[in-house]
Amino acid sequence: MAQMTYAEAIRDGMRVEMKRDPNVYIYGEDVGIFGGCFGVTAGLYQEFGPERVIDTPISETAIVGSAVGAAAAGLRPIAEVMFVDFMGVCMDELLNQAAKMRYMFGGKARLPMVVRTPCGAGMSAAAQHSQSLEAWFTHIPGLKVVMPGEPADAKGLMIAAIRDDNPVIYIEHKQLLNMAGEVPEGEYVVPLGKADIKREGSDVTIVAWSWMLQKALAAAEELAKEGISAEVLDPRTLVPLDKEAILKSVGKTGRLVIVHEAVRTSGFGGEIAAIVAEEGFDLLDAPIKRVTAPDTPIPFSPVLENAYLPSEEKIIKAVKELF
Amino acid sequence: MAQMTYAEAIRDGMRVEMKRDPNVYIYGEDVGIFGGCFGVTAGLYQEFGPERVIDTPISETAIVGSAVGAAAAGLRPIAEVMFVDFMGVCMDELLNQAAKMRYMFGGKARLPMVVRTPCGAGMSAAAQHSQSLEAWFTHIPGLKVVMPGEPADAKGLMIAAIRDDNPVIYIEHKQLLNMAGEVPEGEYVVPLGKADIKREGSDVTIVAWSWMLQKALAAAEELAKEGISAEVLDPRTLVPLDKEAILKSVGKTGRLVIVHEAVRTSGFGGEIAAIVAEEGFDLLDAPIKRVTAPDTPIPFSPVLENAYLPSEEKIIKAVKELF
Amino acid sequence: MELTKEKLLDMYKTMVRIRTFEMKAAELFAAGKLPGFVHLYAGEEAVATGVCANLTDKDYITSTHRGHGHLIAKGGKIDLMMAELFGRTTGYCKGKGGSMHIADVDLGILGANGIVGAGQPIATGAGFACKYKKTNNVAVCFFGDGASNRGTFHESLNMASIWKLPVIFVAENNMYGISNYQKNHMNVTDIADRAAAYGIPGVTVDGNDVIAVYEAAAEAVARARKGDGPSLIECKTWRHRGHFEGDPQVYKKPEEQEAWLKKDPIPRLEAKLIELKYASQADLDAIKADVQAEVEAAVRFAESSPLPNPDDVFTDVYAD
Amino acid sequence: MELTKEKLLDMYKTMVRIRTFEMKAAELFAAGKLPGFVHLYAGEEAVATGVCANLTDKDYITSTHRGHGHLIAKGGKIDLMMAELFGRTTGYCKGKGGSMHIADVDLGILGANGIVGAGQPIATGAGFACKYKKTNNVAVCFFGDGASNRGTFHESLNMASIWKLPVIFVAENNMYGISNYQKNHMNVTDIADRAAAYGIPGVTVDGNDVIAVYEAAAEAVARARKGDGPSLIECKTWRHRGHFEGDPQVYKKPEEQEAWLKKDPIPRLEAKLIELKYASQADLDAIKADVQAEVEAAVRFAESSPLPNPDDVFTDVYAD
Ligand SMILES: Cc1ncc(C[n+]2csc(CCOP(=O)(O)OP(=O)(O)O)c2C)c(N)n1
Ligand SMILES: Cc1ncc(C[n+]2csc(CCOP(=O)(O)OP(=O)(O)O)c2C)c(N)n1
Ligand SMILES: [Mg+2]
Ligand SMILES: [Mg+2]
Repeated sequence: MAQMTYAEAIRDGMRVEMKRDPNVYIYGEDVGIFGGCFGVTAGLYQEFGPERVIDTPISETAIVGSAVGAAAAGLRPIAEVMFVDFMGVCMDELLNQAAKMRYMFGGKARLPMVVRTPCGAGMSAAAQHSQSLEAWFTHIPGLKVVMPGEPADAKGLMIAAIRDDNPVIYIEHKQLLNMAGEVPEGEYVVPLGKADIKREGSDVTIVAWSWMLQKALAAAEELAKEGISAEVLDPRTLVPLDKEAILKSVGKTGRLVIVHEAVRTSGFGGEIAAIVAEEGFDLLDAPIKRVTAPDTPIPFSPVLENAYLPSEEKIIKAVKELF
Repeated sequence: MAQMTYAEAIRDGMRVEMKRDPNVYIYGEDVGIFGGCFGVTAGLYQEFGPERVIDTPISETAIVGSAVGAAAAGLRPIAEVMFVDFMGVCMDELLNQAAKMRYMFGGKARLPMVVRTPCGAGMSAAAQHSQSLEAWFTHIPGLKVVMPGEPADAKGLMIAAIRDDNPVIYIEHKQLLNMAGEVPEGEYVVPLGKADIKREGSDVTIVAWSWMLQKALAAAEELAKEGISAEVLDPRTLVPLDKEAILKSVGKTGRLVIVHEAVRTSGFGGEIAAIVAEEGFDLLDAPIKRVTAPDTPIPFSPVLENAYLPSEEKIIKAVKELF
Repeated sequence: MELTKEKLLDMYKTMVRIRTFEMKAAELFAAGKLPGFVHLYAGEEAVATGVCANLTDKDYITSTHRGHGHLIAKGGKIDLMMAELFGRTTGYCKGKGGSMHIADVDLGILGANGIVGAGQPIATGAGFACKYKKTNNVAVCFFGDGASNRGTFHESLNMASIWKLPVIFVAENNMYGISNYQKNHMNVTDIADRAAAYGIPGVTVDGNDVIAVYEAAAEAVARARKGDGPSLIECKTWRHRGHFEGDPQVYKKPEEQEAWLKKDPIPRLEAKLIELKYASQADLDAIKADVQAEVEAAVRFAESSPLPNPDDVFTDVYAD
Repeated sequence: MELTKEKLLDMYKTMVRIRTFEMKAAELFAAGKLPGFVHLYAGEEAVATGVCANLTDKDYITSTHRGHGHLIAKGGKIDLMMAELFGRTTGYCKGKGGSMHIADVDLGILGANGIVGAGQPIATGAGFACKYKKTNNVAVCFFGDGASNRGTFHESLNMASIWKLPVIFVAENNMYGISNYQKNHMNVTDIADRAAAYGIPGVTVDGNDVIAVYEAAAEAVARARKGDGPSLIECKTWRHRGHFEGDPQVYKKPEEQEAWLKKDPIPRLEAKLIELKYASQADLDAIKADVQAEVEAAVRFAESSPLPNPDDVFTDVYAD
């Protein structure tokens, strides 16, 4: 085990696969010498050279669209979109090409491609550089959606994403990039579609992912002091979703709070709530709560951004309302 | 009252407003002489001339992006995107420009614009011409989302959408275009944000919109024969959502089935289920059911498309499972 | 590749195969036998044929909503195509795709496409793969005049040009995007002029002259294989039929239609073949009869193939 | 509009105002006083100034992530701008937008923009509105060399050209999109050459020569007001600072930076003003001192303004 940051863990996952498979390459805006807008690809240009770590023009449509073509022709691209906020620019390529090609062709195409992109608020980057748009991708059958909440998962899920023969949207959180943790060395794989109980508990289940996992864990710590035992479950991948793990946990606790940073309406929390309200209705002792951002764009001023973001306090409050 | 089809009702709504306000104009691909891919704008070019009914190049990004600029500069554009499936092409313009401009500018912009677009399957148009993507738009604070399920609403909501000072996504269903009904003449306005009980009932609430409203009504008719009294509620606009009307109906019936044509995962049904599981938990006597398309792209062959689509039978089956 | 007698007769047969397939599809559609949208390539056969005659099975193409011609020219099997139009399990896509999504990845055909302009970045990516793997193969991207106004065009040509990718962009200028006349949707006469914006060669050819198309493509393909990067070829042509079957074509001037029908690429090649003494009228008639039989057989194959099982909806979403 | 002494001195003051504002922002950012990203316009002042000197309050502009210069040149108030950078309620956007989203719709400023290339269709739409309403106004779209590769560029220039919209597209070619050097992201030397793809005029000017910029813009604006449609003006320039504050600029060659610093547009205009005897060094120093005081006052205004109330998050989402 090595001590690594989340950013280093992502990089290590890419490095392991690039060494193993010459068909894996990275491209995106400023991923080369510059090392990526958040430094995640730093050093890879030097290690793998300009043929495998490639700076693109500002052309997200062509970046993702050409990844589709390259994958269909046998490569395993890792495309970077600098902020998840820019995904609207290449949404057609994800929606109508990457996700559907295999199905439309009657199962006769394979599209092993990863689109890496950072999400999230907390740095006063305002409305166009702080969003959490994972729900959109989960609404597109044919894509897989990965959102690691800590360093080891970041690495293991990256390797799994690269090895997967389907288009995978890999969403990393800006606020987690510098978070350090123990990360297994070498070919460490975390399978897509397996949730992880990050903290065991018996009174309430908190489902949270990405940065919110950390907030949920902090809230659980506080709640423990007040005698409420919260189980914190990280789905880690939203598609495929480990529904059984969620239902099992709710079966144990009888209460469910879902936390996400995305705006409330039509966020992925709604999907989880709906699954449990249908398939786990009899397990529930209380209403299902969602702790989310409000239905507003993301404001710039730190005071406002702070008010906007789900927080430890808001999670604690929601949990307590169930007792 | 006049007898009109849904397509004629949409057109009549646009015509009424174009006569009233010279700043309202229509543009999109083949909306002029051709009358629109589904004939919805037929005759308007002849009536209002080439300056107000304008054929654009195949440039959805510029169509919606320029609608934003034109609206900010004082016009009231009605832009047409030929299929909702193409919205990925102009998603950034909706997500980051249209929806956020007012907020980002501290409330100092007004963007009165309508983006009209047809959705839905049922004509073997396959995976890229049959989708229902409304959930995406509902996940973007700043947009309003309108989905009429019958002719009179189609007209009244169109007039309301044009008069609204916010960007409105107006989604019309291809399978409803030829449906006829009574439609009030002149300036008939259906306010955005008000649900309508399309059929009263006491045993179960079925929430359905767009084409699925018609399927739900047919299912309710059948269910009545079997002694189950279903209330059918059409939210008509998903944003703003008339949450109170839904909770009130569930309060009466104690059971909820949500029907939508979009794929299940992260469809808007999840949002409604989550609201009720949180705010109406105590009203529920049974699990919340969703009847939706499965999580697959839309297949071409009629046999498959038929299996894919939610149907009267599937709704009836879901309702019965609650008793 | 030289244009031998054999090659030219081959190209003729391909063009006839496309035309025959398309007219059969029109007939079947009118008879209510084909579900969904059908966009026909009749009249534009020389473009796909002239270009694809320069390609091998290892080269890639991306096609459009008007894809039958590209598929046939690249070697696609018409029985599997026809079965797909009928929505049968034996079709190229097992009935899941239909006319707008037929593909044959083994033949390098990365699919017809229902999204105008979507093939442009896909072909760019396939060209990238050829260069990355140093295979010496190329990717050809077919698209219309209308598609030349999409952002994908710009981003793709720029990307292909800076990385010198082996991509040939073929603009099929049939003068209309649905009802929108070219002079109303762009302010240049020749789409080829747009190549200069990317520092790549751009040529305009008579798209109804299969030999002219072949030669322009030969040059562009050779250039691409040598590592000299992409080209843009504009082929001026005309669709004989409506945008889709059922289109009343109110927007087309009858005299224009008539003038273009006279420039039909097939009789034109026939005249040439006879002039070159590569074939007699009887030879050509024999080819037509052959092809007609092939197409009829394809229809029989399709019609006698099983429909999908409703449960097939759920398969083929993900690779495992 | 003639370039009178008064006008030229005005332009000088604008350029100094931009520079002073930007250097103050750099200082404040380094001191940890400004949250978020800050992209500075220092070095490129001649572009915004030369162009906007041709506009009235009724004309529109769209700006970019590097927007302060455009806003100031179009008449934006620096105290409201500074308060926005500080995230205060008195800021242009009440603290909701920040550096990347400052706007003043009343002055025709349709916003800085965090999405590269997004301003291109917005300006096209504003130009459309001017034409539709027959107001004789124009819309100017500022964007970078990097943004010239986005699909929005292509779609917007095409749309503006077919409809002869009064839009002036101003490419600010500072040779880099973040770390990506222009020759690596496009295969043409002059972005202006891309105008030919739309059948509109394209010119390249020295973007550090405010008079050259002014004259090119004057011609394009006159053309647009006359109803003759859009133009593309490329201004070659250089950003003195990193892409954003904090960028170590590993990708820039020091000698290139040094050479460009010598072409600083402000001393260049000063020399010209003195040569023309429009001003003495003392006059210029007085202007600088004036502006310095303005900027200091703006900082005081900002710093003494109230922070937003947390509940303000919920307002301004919809107009009622
Ligand atoms: C992105 C997108 N916009 C619009 C359409 C609808 N559409 C289908 S074909 C077509 C016209 C295409 O014109 P062109 O590129 O010239 O090809 P042609 O049909 O003439 O072969 C349009 C507008 C689409 N399928 N995709
Ligand atoms: C669609 C989109 N892609 C990428 C970015 C990230 N980004 C912000 S500024 C920038 C570089 C822009 O370069 P250029 O257009 O030359 O403008 P400059 O910064 O040089 O003024 C990039 C890539 C973005 N904001 N939007
Ligand atoms: Mg065409
Ligand atoms: Mg630049």
